[in-house]
Amino acid sequence: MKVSKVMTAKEAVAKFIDDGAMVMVGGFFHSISYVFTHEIIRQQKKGLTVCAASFNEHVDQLIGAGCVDRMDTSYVGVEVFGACDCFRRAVEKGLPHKIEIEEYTNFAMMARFMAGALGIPYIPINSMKGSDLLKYNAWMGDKKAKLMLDPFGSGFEHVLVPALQPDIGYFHVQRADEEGNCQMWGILGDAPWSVRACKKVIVSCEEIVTREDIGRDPNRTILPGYKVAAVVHAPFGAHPKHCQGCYDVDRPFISKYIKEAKTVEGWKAFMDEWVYGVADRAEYLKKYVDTFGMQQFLDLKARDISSSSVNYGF
Amino acid sequence: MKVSKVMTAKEAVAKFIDDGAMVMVGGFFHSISYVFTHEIIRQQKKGLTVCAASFNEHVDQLIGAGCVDRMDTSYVGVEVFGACDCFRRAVEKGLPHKIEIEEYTNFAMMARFMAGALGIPYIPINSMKGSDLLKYNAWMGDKKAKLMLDPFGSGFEHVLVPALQPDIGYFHVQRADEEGNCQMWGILGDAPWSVRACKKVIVSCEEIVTREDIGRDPNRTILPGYKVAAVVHAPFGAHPKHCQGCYDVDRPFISKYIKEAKTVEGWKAFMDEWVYGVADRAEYLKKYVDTFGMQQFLDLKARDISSSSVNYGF
Amino acid sequence: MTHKYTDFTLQEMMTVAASREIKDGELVIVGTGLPLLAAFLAQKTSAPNLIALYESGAYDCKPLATPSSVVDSVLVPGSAMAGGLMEGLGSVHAGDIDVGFLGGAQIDKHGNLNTHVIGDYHAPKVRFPGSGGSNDIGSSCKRTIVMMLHQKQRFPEKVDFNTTPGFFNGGKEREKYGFLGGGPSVVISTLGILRFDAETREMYLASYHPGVTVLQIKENTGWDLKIAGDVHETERPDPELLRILRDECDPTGIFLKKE
Amino acid sequence: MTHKYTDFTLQEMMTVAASREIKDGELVIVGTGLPLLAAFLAQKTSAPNLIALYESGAYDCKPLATPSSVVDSVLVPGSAMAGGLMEGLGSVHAGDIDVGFLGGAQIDKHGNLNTHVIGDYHAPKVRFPGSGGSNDIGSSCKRTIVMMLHQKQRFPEKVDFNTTPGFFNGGKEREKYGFLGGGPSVVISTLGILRFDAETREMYLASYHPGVTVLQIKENTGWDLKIAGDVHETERPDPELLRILRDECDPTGIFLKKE
Repeated sequence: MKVSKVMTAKEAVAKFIDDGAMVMVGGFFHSISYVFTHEIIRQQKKGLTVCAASFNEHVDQLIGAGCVDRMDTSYVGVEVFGACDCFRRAVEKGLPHKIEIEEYTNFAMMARFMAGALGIPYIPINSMKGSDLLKYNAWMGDKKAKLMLDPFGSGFEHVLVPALQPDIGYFHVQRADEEGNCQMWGILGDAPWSVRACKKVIVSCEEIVTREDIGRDPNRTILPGYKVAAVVHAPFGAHPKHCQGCYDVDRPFISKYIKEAKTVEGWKAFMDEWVYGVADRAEYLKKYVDTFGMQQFLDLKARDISSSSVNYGF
Repeated sequence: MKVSKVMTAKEAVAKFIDDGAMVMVGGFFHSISYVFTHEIIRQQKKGLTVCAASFNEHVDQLIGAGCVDRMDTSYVGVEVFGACDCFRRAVEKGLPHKIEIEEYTNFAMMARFMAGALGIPYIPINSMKGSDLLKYNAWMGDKKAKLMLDPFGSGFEHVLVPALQPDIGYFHVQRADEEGNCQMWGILGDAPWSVRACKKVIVSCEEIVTREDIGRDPNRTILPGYKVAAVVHAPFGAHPKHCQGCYDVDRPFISKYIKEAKTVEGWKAFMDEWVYGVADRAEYLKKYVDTFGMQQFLDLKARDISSSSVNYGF
Repeated sequence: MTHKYTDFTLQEMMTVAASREIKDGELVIVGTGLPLLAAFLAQKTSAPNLIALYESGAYDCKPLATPSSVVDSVLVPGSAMAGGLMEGLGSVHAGDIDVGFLGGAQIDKHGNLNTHVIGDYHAPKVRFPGSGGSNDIGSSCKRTIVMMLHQKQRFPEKVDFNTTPGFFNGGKEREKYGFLGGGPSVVISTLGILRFDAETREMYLASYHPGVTVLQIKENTGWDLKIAGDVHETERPDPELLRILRDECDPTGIFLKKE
Repeated sequence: MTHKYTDFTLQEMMTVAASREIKDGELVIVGTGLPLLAAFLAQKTSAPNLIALYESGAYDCKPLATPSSVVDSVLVPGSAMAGGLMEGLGSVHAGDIDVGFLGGAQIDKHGNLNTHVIGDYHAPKVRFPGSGGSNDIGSSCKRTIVMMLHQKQRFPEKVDFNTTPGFFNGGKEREKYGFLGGGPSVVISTLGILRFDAETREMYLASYHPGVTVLQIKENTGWDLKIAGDVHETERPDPELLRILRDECDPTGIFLKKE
């Protein structure tokens, strides 16, 4: 056994999320590490640049809490179900303060993460061409993207997007071992590229398993331990988002947030109740059960649809 | 059920491997589709450009048989175990005829496949810089690679390598369904990028399973059916290479080939016996058992080291 | 509750119209909401060999219930492949996908889409989510189907922000960019079906939905909308289609409002 | 067969010397043969926290038997990750890997390696396999350990083909390329251990293996090899190390010839 990286979310955020850091927030509309998101808010981290292929309402909470100065992304919304109103207030009214946004497309963000993960300096793509995404930039200036004529002679221009290597990333998986080997299944979303791109990653997981358990299905490993700085045990750590095989999305709870966040006061009340007012994830879950009842909590739990097994023998 | 793509290797090779085509040969020192390789030789395909990140002795058989005019790769050898002597004879003596070689590194080949798979026109890398790989080129001329100063201002040059989109690819997997959805586990080698880069792929597999079986573990799918033109049922189809969970490498048989291929006559004798002299894979396997005994054949079979199962429930 | 399969909402009309745009055997990248229902409907009726994939990486799904998002866990069991964005959007960027669905806050005369801002980019009146995968889908899918709420401010002559280019200023302008995708082939709005002139690439009205007039559509469009010579009422949904749509595609009414 | 753990072959000497070059906790990309045994030996002795990965995509493996290649199935069960080349070589190209192993047909005075041809590229006397992952490892691993058969024709002043650049013509020439990797740190040959001068980047002899003379090494080197002021005999393998190497790392003698 190598040195254990297991610690609490409080310790991991205190130790690895620095004010002013570029932070990759893993998960694509699912399996978001809400446990870290809420801890970052409670620890009042400041001046963060947050990046992700696409953001849902979790980043709205970070923006409302004043943690975010800059965003590097393609999307901030909740699909057809509503708007991120803290994001809108920040952009439209400068509340709680103005944020800068460097805007790409979803594929462009993924290409940038992939480049970062593989040590490729930039990637030429066909997306973004001719669009107003190329008209505007923020802190990156003319290093946001470059138009270049194909040196291989197709006669067309491509958009070169630069590699992205965030200082730190966080994400949530079904299981990890104490050395940080992370396994994930179901839809993979932005993984593995977004996490592999980060200099270091902190991970929350439904279950901490042994190194031997990891070795029983090594194709499920989405991130090797050497990239991981901290492993946090956090059952239901993605709630109200879903985590394949563990629990379903809690859409009523997300809708409740979206509705209450329509006003600053409503947002504050929600956050006081569910973030600032609880010490950690265990208290949050207890509060959930106290508020909505054990049955509603248990209803979230995934049914059993077990995968088949394969033979790894030699 | 969509239309079945199941056919024999004979049919698949006749239908989808055209003389003069650029053919991607999948597998990285393992899980090579020998069933297609031998069928291509029997059907005396001509003027092929073969590409792969790295090649083992299987390509040596294609070269010796005169199927190959051009190679686009980083490596032709058998690691520490011997040389590919047909390859050497072709390069050193022009036997059976001269071949052209476009040479890259392993990572460069993978980057080119990845680019091909993703519609990225070229990829800038740090490998190959300053090496003699940039001094020489074959049919691609100055489109083999371009040196370009980083437009994002690092001050360094990178090597731009062009996307590779072979006309057709072939590879071997543990299981596929009739629609061509392919599942693989163990070391993935050049997959998925090499196969995803191809315009079309023909696949041989240990087992044809139902579409429902595929759906019981969708994270194992390495290539979606839409890319696949033909599915061929070929148990032991990678022999003498190994296939995780099915059978181990047959190193004595590979050594036998390497030894016999040291002379043109030895090579011809081996090929007459094991390729030209058998009609198909079933005959090949029968011959193997007749020659080496059932016990040696059974000894290749993998022991059972079953994976754990995961829950895909929602 | 009894459903009348001869009455239908405009949402249902749009979904049925969109399903008709998909040919059997096509690869379709599907988003949340009506596009998802349109693809399901097509799969259950006219296009049984359609393959639906999602930008999240789920491919050829057989969901046991209506997915509420493109990453819904229900998409996974039974699907042919569960990958990530690089599998989903990678197939798009490679030009492999036949049809993509798009929508937005604004679409203009030449099919350019805006999902960014109303007003000035730096001081917007309203801020929307941004591109996400829209620009990728619009740039590289062989063709796109756009679904829009038909209101004058949503159909301006020129979008405030061109998130996902259609035909730019019309004519051959799109061609100079070398996109793998051909651009929007149809706009299915709450009022009618609009297509693009093959030469000028200007949007025109092809048909008006039952109960809607051409005048009403012109009044809700921000430029002098051209009308097809053979303009006609949009073909009404077959009652059997409506039944499948309501009872099989969205039985719990996630996307289709129940009366 | 009884092993004497005080006698050893030059292969064994090389393997032990290579294992000494790895620090505990390092990420090491391992190839077939002696490098694989060196990494195993280090892991079992001085570097228990070493993580070995393979360009094929296998990572942190706990093989139940000695793997005969970098894609041996035995590497998979119990490993922490089974990916592909993009996982293995991707980590290399990203600059994440501390140590890589290299070898070749020729190495020259400034550590440039040739795995391509002897003679003219277009009309070679002997053709070798090519780069494979060598150039990638040499370009981007933090440092590399080179293992070579020490013969005059294999140690020319200048390689016939520069497959994997070391320090080019010496001095600061490597630095102008912006590689993430620092180049070769040591050459472990069948005759001795050679390192590179920090200024000139010229290879010099640091130690000679037991039973080998400095003169013998000079005679088997294709240029006027410089000798370290403190040149000495290579530290002999500890008998316990030899036991572990023979009995635990390669018990069936896949790579180490048995007498």
